[in-house]
Amino acid sequence: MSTLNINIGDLQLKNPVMTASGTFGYGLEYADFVNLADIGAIIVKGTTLHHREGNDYPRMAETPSGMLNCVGLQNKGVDYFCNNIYPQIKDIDTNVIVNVSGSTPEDYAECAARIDQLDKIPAIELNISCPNVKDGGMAFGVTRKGAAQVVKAVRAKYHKTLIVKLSPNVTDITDIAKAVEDEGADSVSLINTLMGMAIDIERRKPLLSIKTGGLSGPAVKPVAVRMVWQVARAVRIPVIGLGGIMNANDAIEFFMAGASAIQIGTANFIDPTVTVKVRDGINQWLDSHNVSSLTEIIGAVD
Amino acid sequence: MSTLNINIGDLQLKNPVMTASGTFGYGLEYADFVNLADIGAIIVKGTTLHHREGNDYPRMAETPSGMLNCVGLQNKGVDYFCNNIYPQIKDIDTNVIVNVSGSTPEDYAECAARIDQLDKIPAIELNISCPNVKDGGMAFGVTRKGAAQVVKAVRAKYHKTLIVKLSPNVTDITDIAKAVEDEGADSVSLINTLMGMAIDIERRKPLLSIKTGGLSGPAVKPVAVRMVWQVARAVRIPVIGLGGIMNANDAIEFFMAGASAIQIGTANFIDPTVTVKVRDGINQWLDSHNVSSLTEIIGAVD
Amino acid sequence: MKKYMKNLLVEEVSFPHQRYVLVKLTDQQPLPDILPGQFVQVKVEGATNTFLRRPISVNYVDRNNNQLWLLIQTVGEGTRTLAKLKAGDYLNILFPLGNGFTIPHTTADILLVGGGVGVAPLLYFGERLHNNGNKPVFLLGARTNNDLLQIPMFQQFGEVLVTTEDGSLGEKGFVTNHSVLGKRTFSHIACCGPKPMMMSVARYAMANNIHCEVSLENMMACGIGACLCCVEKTVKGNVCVCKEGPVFDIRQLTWEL
Amino acid sequence: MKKYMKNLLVEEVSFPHQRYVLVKLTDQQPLPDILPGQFVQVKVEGATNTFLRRPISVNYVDRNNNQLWLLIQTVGEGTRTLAKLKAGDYLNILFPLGNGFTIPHTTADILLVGGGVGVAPLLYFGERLHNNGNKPVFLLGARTNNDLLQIPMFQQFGEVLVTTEDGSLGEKGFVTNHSVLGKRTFSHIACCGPKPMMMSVARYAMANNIHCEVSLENMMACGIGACLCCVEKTVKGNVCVCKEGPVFDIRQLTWEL
Repeated sequence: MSTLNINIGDLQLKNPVMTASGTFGYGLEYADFVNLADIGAIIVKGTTLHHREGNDYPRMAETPSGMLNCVGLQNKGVDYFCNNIYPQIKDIDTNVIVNVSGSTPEDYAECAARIDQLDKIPAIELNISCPNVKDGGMAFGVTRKGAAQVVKAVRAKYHKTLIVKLSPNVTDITDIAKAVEDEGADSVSLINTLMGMAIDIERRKPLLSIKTGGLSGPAVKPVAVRMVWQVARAVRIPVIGLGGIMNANDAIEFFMAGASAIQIGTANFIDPTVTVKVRDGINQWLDSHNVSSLTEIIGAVD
Repeated sequence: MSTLNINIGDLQLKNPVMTASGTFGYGLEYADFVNLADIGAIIVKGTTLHHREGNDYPRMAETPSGMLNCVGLQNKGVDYFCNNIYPQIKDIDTNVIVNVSGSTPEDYAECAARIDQLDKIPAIELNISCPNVKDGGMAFGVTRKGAAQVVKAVRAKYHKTLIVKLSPNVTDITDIAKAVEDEGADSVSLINTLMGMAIDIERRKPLLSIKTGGLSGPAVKPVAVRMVWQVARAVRIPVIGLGGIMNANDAIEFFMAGASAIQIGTANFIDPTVTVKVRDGINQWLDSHNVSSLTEIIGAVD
Repeated sequence: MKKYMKNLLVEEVSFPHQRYVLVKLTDQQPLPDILPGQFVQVKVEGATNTFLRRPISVNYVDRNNNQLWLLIQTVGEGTRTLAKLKAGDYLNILFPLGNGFTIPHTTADILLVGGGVGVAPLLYFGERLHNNGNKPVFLLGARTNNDLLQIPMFQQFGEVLVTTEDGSLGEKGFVTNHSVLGKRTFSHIACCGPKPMMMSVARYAMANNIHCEVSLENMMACGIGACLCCVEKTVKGNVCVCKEGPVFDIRQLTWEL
Repeated sequence: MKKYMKNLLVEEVSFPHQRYVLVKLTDQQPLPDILPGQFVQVKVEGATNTFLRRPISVNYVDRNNNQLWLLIQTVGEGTRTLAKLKAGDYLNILFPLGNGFTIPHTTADILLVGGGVGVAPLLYFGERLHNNGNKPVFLLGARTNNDLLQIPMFQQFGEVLVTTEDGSLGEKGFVTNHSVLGKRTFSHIACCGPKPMMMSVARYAMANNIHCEVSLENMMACGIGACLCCVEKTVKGNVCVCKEGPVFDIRQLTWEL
């Protein structure tokens, strides 16, 4: 039995399998299918300072080996989360991490500050790369300056583990990664979705209500692995890899590229038990290859 | 029978179906399967001023709904092309376009100048975005300045239709597109491949000899459609769309996004007759929708 | 209600119509409680371009044979691939999903209106009502006689009225033109079918102040309320059709009627 | 040689081994000329993660029955999907591709060395040599007795020598350990199998100055020399295995022997 536990900053994971924000609800939606305590960390849905209705329907389009979405950060706001959701999830016996979005460095920071008060939330993931809302931080996520600005504001108000989720829609993702590392981020997670579009040729209209959306699923895996590999070599903080992971072999590909942990997103829609299957599969792979600890294969590809 | 002919600068196409450089050889490789004269334009393999051996094997990896390649511009150089290849292809009864790559603005320009001398080559496509060679122009293709520099140098020496192939590995592709338009490009083609990576977890090594490669195929189609839509709204010159087109419906998606013509790449590997099938399929779609000319649906999605 | 992911055994596959396949699934254990109007998320194997599960409404639950019936319209690659299922295959499904229709009091006069594949969930609902002592009336619309499915089964559970666009069976026209709407008054309507049909039925119900529920078919990814892709605008804001629905009281919706 | 894309009819599917499927294809028209050592590119339908065609060497061409035989090792999703083919299905292939083995003069003493699925093309080559009046010797290596396929057919065309790693048939060990190499001298060797095996055979041929051809299996995309993905380093630089190969004279290669 190999050792699967790994630390991300002060965050201690019993295993490296996390759920990607926006694909696992608040965890509770999956409680009938998996034992939530078996998952290394549950990153719950994107939370903003104020209530957001999100974008109009349709918000989803299926694409070859993937899907586009433009949910647009629908959520009831951080206070509702603290008062109504947190009490329901705080006793889940694993790490519950909140994904935080915003429109200005100030509301990112204010939202983070309120979550800082919640004992049972050991970390947040800053979404500076949501492609689906005009003011969803994508603007911050694609420039060195913008990314640094948001992380600096949040770091000043947030004292636990700070993960920053990076956008792949940039020329040089290592440049953004270094900027957020310099501002005190404890970890970076990548990749967020690739901005894409699909058209209904019969209606001669985009399939998504806001025309473009974020591409996820196995289709993007090669781009994600490449970026994880680049970033892992550019920063000292741990990298969390995601993008099209469907099984344990995919996860191991990310570890070898340099990821210390991984997130599973779209795959949850096809198999709600995939998180636990991936955890078990990683274990079996490590055992069958006589690897005693996950850490031995992290960054195996130089 | 709808009208399929379309002009790209001075280039007159009998139909909007082109072959993507590097996927159709010099056309001759496909002569047993399709009547080359049925294709709107054949863009032959990347040509450089001097002979290039390309990268070591392995150069290819299959990915979900796509493939990675790192061929690396293997070719015998422009003089060999002019003396040995050109005589074999000059009488193909359609447009034969040469894809030109280089390492410096000067050798791009010199290579283009030599092809300018060839009567039966009405256009070139500048590849300022090859992700697979250290000096393959990717550096030029990802900055406004670099792209402008190459196009300026080539435009001074090349007098026929100049198409510039854009890299999707950028934060804002419209910025690059405008820069090349300003320097006198007659058209832009996009997208080139997305930079990706795949790992052989048993060997703990990348599947490609140079680690990273270019992702193509249906997996990238949503990204390609999005970028074509963005660029078509940002420039006045015609846009040529490519990226994962497998059939006529895919092609029509690109037209509606704003493409005046399309290129078929990876699909040629799965069906060497796909170019003609797509041409016929476009025709049937236009007829069955009572569209008398292709131009009526170009940019139908605003 | 607890949700399950199971590989159910395909016991029978039949083709009641060129565009429909009826798949009867079973399991070793007794099937769990399933409410009329609930749906399942089906995993499609061996389809090159089908990535996500496909939501399929529950057509019928045959407790005697421990069978779950899915009546599937073969519209795209995914559903065409499902039509290739053979007895003996296994189908992976998530179920039961969604809220289901409200079961009215046993004295309610209830009209069940269905069009196209939308008739599927009304069969199971009709049986439940029948068993509860209601006398449901089914009003089923189709293009032609030959597009009406499972009529004999519907007749076991209540009176069946039909409209066809070509008049080949029942009254000619659309369900909302059927004379019964002028002759009889109903206390409840449940409706499933193409959106234009549901909207005109909703309009009728509104005008006549009849409690009316419709079953929506918004595109879904997860099917369990996690991804927020299938939302419908309601008086409470955007809600997930897969979780808060698929059945909605029309007064909850923001349709312009 | 003209290349074709055709939907060939699957006439027979058999499983000579748990890891192999033998597919026999036919066509209305007589099959075109196909050279020993050439291959086909097979389109795989209904495999979720198989995007490209799969190159498969020609195992045998049965002119009497107008059949093309493919002996396929089921290693990945693509080939496992091909193993699901049934008689009556159609398989889309590009063929014939590549150069094929050199046909030596009729007095040549030729040894055909095969290992694993690499034995497949040697059957068709052996028949051709037999028909030309050569007396080919087959030297076939496998892990065990049970991994040796089509032996009776090989025996129709020449002498068959065998090595198995466990000694369950023929001589124990690898093909290059077989005693025949010490006893007899050959003028030509043709070899197909795992690269380590081909390299040691090439070493033997070099040392004994025997004309030797090997058939390479580099990963391919197009199969017709267009994409330049399957290149092998040769004395002439990088060349496409799918077009200049798959068969190479070892003196053309840059292997370190």
